[in-house]
Amino acid sequence: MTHIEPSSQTDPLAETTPLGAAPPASSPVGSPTGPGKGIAEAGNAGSGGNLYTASQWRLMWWRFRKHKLAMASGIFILLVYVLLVFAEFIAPYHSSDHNAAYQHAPPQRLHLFEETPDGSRFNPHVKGLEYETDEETWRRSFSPDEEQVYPVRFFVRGHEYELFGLFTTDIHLFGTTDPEAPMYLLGADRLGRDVLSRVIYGTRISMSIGLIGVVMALVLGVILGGISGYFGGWIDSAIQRVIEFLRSIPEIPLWMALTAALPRSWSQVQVYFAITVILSIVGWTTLARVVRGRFFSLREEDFVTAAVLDGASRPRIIFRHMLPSFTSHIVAAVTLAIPAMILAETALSFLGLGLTEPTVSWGVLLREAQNIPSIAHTPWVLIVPATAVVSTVLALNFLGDGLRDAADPYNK
Amino acid sequence: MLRYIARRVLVMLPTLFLISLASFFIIQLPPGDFLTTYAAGMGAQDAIVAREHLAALEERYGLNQPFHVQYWQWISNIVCCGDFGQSFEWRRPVSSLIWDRLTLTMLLAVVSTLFMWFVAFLIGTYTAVRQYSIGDYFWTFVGFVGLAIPNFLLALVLMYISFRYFGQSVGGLFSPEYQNAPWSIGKLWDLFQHMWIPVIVIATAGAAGTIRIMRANLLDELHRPYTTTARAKGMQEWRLIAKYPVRLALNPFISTVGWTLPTLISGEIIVSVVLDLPTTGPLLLRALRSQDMYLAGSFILMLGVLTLIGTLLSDILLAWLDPRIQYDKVGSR
Amino acid sequence: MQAAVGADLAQDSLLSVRSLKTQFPVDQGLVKAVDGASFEIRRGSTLCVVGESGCGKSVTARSILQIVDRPGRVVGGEMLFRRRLRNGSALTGEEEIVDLAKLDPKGAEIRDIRGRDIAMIFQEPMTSLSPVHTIGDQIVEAVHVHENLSKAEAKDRAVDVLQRVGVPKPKQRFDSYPFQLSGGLRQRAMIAMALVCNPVLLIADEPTTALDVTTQAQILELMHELQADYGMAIMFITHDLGVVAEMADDVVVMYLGLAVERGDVRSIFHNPQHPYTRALLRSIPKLGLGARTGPRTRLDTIRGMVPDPYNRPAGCPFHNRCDEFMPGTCDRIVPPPIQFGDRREVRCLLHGGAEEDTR
Amino acid sequence: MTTTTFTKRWYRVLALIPAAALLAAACSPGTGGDGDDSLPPLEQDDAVAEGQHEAPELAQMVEDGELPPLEERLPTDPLVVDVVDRIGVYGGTWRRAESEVYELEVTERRHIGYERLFNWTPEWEGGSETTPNIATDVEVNDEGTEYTFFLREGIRWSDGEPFTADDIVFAVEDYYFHEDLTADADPRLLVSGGPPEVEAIDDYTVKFTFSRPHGLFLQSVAEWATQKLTAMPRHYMEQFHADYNDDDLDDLVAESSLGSWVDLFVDKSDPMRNPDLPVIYAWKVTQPFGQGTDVVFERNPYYWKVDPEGNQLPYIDQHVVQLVEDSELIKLQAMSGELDFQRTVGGPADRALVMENAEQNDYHVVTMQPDHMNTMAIHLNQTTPDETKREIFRNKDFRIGLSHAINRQEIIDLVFYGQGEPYQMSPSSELFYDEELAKQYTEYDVDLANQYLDDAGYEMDSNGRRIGPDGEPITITMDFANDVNDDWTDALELVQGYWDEVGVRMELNGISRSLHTEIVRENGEHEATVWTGSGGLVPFMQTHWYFPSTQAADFASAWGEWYLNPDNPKAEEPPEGPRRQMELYDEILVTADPDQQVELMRDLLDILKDEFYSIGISSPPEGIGVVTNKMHNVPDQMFNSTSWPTPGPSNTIQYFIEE
Repeated sequence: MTHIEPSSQTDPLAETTPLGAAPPASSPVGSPTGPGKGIAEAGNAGSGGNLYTASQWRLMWWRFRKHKLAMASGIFILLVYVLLVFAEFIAPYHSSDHNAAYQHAPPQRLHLFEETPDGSRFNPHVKGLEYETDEETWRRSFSPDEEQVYPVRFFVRGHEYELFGLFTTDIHLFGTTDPEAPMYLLGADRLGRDVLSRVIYGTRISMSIGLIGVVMALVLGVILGGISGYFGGWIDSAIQRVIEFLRSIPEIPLWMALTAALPRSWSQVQVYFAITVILSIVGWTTLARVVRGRFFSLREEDFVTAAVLDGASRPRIIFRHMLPSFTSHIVAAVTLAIPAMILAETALSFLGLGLTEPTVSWGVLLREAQNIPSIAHTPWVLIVPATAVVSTVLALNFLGDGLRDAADPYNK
Repeated sequence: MLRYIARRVLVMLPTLFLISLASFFIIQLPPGDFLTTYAAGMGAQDAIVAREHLAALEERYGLNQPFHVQYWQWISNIVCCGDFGQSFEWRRPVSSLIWDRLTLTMLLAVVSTLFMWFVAFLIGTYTAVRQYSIGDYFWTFVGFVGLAIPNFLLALVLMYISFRYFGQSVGGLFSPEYQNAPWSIGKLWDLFQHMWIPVIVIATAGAAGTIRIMRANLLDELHRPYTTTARAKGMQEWRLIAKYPVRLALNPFISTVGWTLPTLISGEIIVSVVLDLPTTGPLLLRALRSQDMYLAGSFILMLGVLTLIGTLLSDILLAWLDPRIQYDKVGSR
Repeated sequence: MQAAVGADLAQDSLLSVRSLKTQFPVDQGLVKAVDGASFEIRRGSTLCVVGESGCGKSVTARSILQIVDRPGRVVGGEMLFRRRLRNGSALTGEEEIVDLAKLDPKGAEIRDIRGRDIAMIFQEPMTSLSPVHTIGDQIVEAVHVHENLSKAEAKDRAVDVLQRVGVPKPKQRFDSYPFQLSGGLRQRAMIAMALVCNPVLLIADEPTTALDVTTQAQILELMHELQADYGMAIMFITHDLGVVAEMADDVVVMYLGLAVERGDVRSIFHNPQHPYTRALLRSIPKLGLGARTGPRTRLDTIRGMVPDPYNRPAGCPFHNRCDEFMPGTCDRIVPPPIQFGDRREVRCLLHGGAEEDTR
Repeated sequence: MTTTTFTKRWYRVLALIPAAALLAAACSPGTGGDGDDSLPPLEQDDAVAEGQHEAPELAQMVEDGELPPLEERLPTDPLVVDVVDRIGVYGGTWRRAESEVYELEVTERRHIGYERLFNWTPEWEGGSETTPNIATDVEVNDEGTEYTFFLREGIRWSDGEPFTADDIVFAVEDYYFHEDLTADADPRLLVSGGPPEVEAIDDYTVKFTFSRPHGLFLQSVAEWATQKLTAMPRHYMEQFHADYNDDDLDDLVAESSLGSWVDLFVDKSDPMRNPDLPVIYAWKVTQPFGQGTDVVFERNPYYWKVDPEGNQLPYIDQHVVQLVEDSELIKLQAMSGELDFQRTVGGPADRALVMENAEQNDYHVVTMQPDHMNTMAIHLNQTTPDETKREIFRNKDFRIGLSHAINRQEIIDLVFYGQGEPYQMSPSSELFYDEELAKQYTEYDVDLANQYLDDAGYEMDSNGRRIGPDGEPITITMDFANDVNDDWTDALELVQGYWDEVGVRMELNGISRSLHTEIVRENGEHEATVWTGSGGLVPFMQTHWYFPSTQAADFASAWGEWYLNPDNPKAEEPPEGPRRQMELYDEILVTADPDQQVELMRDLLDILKDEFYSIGISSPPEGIGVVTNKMHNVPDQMFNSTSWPTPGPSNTIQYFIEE
């Protein structure tokens, strides 16, 4: 591996070519006690500029910024989390608002201009919907009712909700001015519920299940992986056996058994947390391996040796000295683990395990839609949540990839 | 070498024991047992199973015995006589049920893996060599899309498309006329006609990960001095990349090849259910659902053993392919 | 692209590098790894390129073969090379002059030159050889790339070369993996690989740096012998002035991508003109170039260190470390090359050029 | 009830065989095919002479001497089966698919082997009409304690051995009531005051004697659970029976790697798994269940029924059932025209798609009339373990209030595609239909609901929640099986909303079918659950929704247990109303007179009206099945039922395939 070694002073024998791919990342610049190169040379360089004094995070940010796809993905993910937090406000309807008149209503077009006798004027609106039911097949077919015009506006009044459990309001980001009017911009499902609103509410479960699950996996993974990597020896092999054991059990049976074993008196919320725990039981092993690997390589580094020689205690070495030096890797690994969890949740739902209706998650929405009539007749109930899942998982993957590249361009 | 293998096998034994215990335990974890499922199946058609009948079956299947007795019965039969017991639901020996379906599972797994690797290696190599180019972004994107679409969704949609637009007979691996026919060229051709959907679905899910690893590995290797050496010899660029960096970038794959099979078998479950493939996956799922204890337990045990053996094989293979690695070091990897 | 150029090359000159510029456009800016280096290699002679780490020596060497790692590339200058013409694989005895700088780095023409007319050996024989291929395989490959030989013939040739570079039991070694060989043997294998196609120029990028002193001496000795045998020119890159003294006919001193001084080895050592050359010479133990005088003294070091490539000092790149820094001049004006005497050239404002351009 | 099947036409055919003619003459003309005399005799004579009355490959086998001629294989008076549309042709494969193992398992009962002493008629009038099948006639004594069946002579097992009264005696004595086998056999329907005495009076006469009258015995022999009564070939099964084989049974058991002779016996008597088992069914298994994904049945050359022209049935050569992994696949296969007759394809949601693809893929749709009486009945378990809940649920006003709170029309519109009408748990058969029972408390009226709930004594607090007797807001946990019926989740979600309006919270707990069985059916631990309500057409046989007759009476599991066995620790003595119902039903069981049975049943239903155990939603919409256009003689409409094992009684043997 060729890269610029700015500390040419330390080893005149090692000439390297200035490939210039990136500034140093492998040296733990940010580590406050790293007695080696980073700090010393930052002082020496004089004209060296901020490149050498920048913190690890800053360097990471710089490198991350140039990864355009990852940047865009990051923004997208942020937006999704905004949806999660303000779901009630952003969604025009509640996820369980149903309306018999609009069962399986197709997506309505949002018209920006209204044609009036005086010419067209700006008036965002949706048209009303009419339907006919086929006597024999019982299928409804909808057509827009050109006569009925329902203006669509920002900050309209709709159903009441409590935001963060703090205050009650009925203002919604957008909607029809007439609360009774239909507005199904992405169509309605079999109970006449707004698919858009359901997907927005679905972010609640789907996006947080990944996050919480990963956090739990992370805690387990970092502690056990750290112990394993730092101490090595029999502790390491014991933990490795546990990992080997857990990974030898196929995931699906494990999930099935664990979810089926959940006490049925548990509420959906409890089940939800239990499922995150279950997902993380499998998830932590991967993280533990990453952490362990990093520990193995870090153990040999000078600054750790220095800390040991300083007489620092072992936990202190692990958590103060070693961990911070690869937090960035962990961040990247975590970002890549979230989409796996989201997909796992949908898979669990597919198998009819885990969350079920009336809880609204993307997995539940997909499960509802994964039947032939949905694909053939009402594709929007499938396409909308599928797009949500796919784009989010994609974005998280790109984000994770970008973070990983930024964290350490030379390590997988 | 032999000593090394022997030692590895020895280390595997306690893990194996744990797996067997866990696989048996897992099936018993959910409330009820196979008879509940049986009663539920009858109940779903409004036929009410008599209490006495259930009691008799419980006695007969030994379901009223404590856990350790049941476990011992099961494991001792496996260890002593290779007898995995009877499936309650199918009322056939577990081993014959599993063997019946293993051939197609293996075939599917192997074809999917090869296809996945082929695609992933091509894309991985391309994206590494052309790092940060438009092509890199495009192919990476394509790879990730495969990862991001839930398997069951892709399978279902592909199946509907093939029904709607190709008029192909849906599901399964054979057309009805070949379903129970003996093997022939026609049957083989029929099989391959049916196999593309599952192969694509299974392969796309794994390809992204493989592409990513391949790309990262290759990026590492591309800048290694021996690449420059080869270039200085005047080799053509693509030949050089194929011979040196790609060859070395494959090593980490080989070390994980052993994981592939069990992963595919358990990853194939969902796809096979949707596409109705006569493979082991759906059998396992059914067994788990109906708490068909011996079938499910033996299955999980088998997958666990496969994983362990796979890891071992990987290590041996890696040692064989990469002369730098000494056998002693592999174990502590 | 017309690679062959007019005979603008001295008769004894094999390769003439003129104002070579190689740059790396990276995110943090443009790295000018080689910024106007000029030197010449004469047939059958040895040119040593010296300088501290990060001076662009290796990049210069790689630029000649157009194998600079991405994103770097040769952006300017000429590299006139006298190429032997062939009819098939047989030499015709005629020569033509090509400008290597103008060749497409991925083209067939430069590939044809690589390994056949100009070969290269590297610093780390361990990492520069593929760990998973036998050395035989790697040597034979060079033959196959350039010559149409059967497998057996190629193998014979390889074993022969291995023998000539002093690898004991070459037939068995042929099937060895690099990790099974000692460092010295590895470097010999590497040299064998370079020589297997009888190049006219061998570029050796610090071939002995990673070796212990005895092996180092053996390898240098071997290269001497081989140079005599094969009649090839050698471009020898090193930071070890001791090695220079032993190997060189001519010397180029590089600093920050610039050839600050060049000339024959004798005049460089005895009459260094550039402050940097002088500083370099001061910083080594006087091996054989003068008796150790008096009590043990500390070695001189050069003040400061090589600036990072993103922040090249304006004017003379060495001015901020130079003992003879002339404020207002050296930090403004890039010193032009100043010729004095046969093949002698220096770039220092002490020797003139300050008045020429103030820009 | 004493009907005999015979046709004059067949009489003429068999007149060629003197021995047969004698026996045939002994029987009186019955309910066979119509238009008996319309067929020119000459044609038939020719047909017989040329061996045209059997499948070509059987004729070939006869010619090759591998099989006795048709006359020797058929009974003296083969049962003549009416065809639905026209006389068929031989050949073809009937393909079907099932996604559940239990559905596949009952292929025997439903599709290939609905062969009882008496079968349900295709029309199933009154949910109780039967027709002679294996038996040609029955004599019942006045008390209803003695049943003498006269068996059709000359019926043969598929290995050519004759089927005799002895086989039935074997089935009863050595299977249903054998101490080791009885638990497997499930003889509930054969019991009345203990096991019956069974006696083979001669080869073709068998007599059942009960110590107490068995009022429903003739219906019982046509019912689901008595399949094995006519499916135990004594000559074959004896070798696996401990009472008959002392020699090598142990070896056989050891060889099979099964645990005991009981296991072996059960395994060997399974017509889905044992290809060697002789059967009297139209098809017998050739690729047993568990080998590969398909189960394959092929025609039984000894089958003993003929069409009105005297052609041996069945028409169809082969019956193939595929076990698929996902029910979606059945829909797709049906829509591709790959399933020749699939009795149910999807639910109401799939109807449009299935119908729209019919023309293009060359199939048509047949309708299935559900025999259950409700789309979804809500059962509040009056014997739930929680004392407070028990008190609330036993409050009839509370149940009425909740019933009025439900907007049934909206549920019907949204979930059931506007099909059906508000309906309580009430028999749908004409005989027992009671408008008041069916419609009481179905009106959607929130005020009325609130009034009833107020009357029940559970006032609303300031948050709009009704407070139970323990001072806590009332919350009902609904344990429902979410893998039985897709509609329930949706409907329950709506109900949840309606009940919220009147201050009663319902927690939805969707669980798997087996977990549901464990919690609800086996332990009665649930607070509330839902089910469809079988027995709408057969109130006599499926009673647990009318009164707590088994543990499956989800509205009061412990009372059901009590009726089955008062000593069961889970059992609880019910209050007067249900107890009276139990007495009435006990009386029905010992009543031989059908009219009196009906009267008693009506009394029982009157009490049901008063007790109002369960809250029904709506009458069920029809289902659809798919038939390819090359499959013929499938009725356009049939019942979808378990008692009437769809499509068995519609005579699957006369279906035929013609491209």
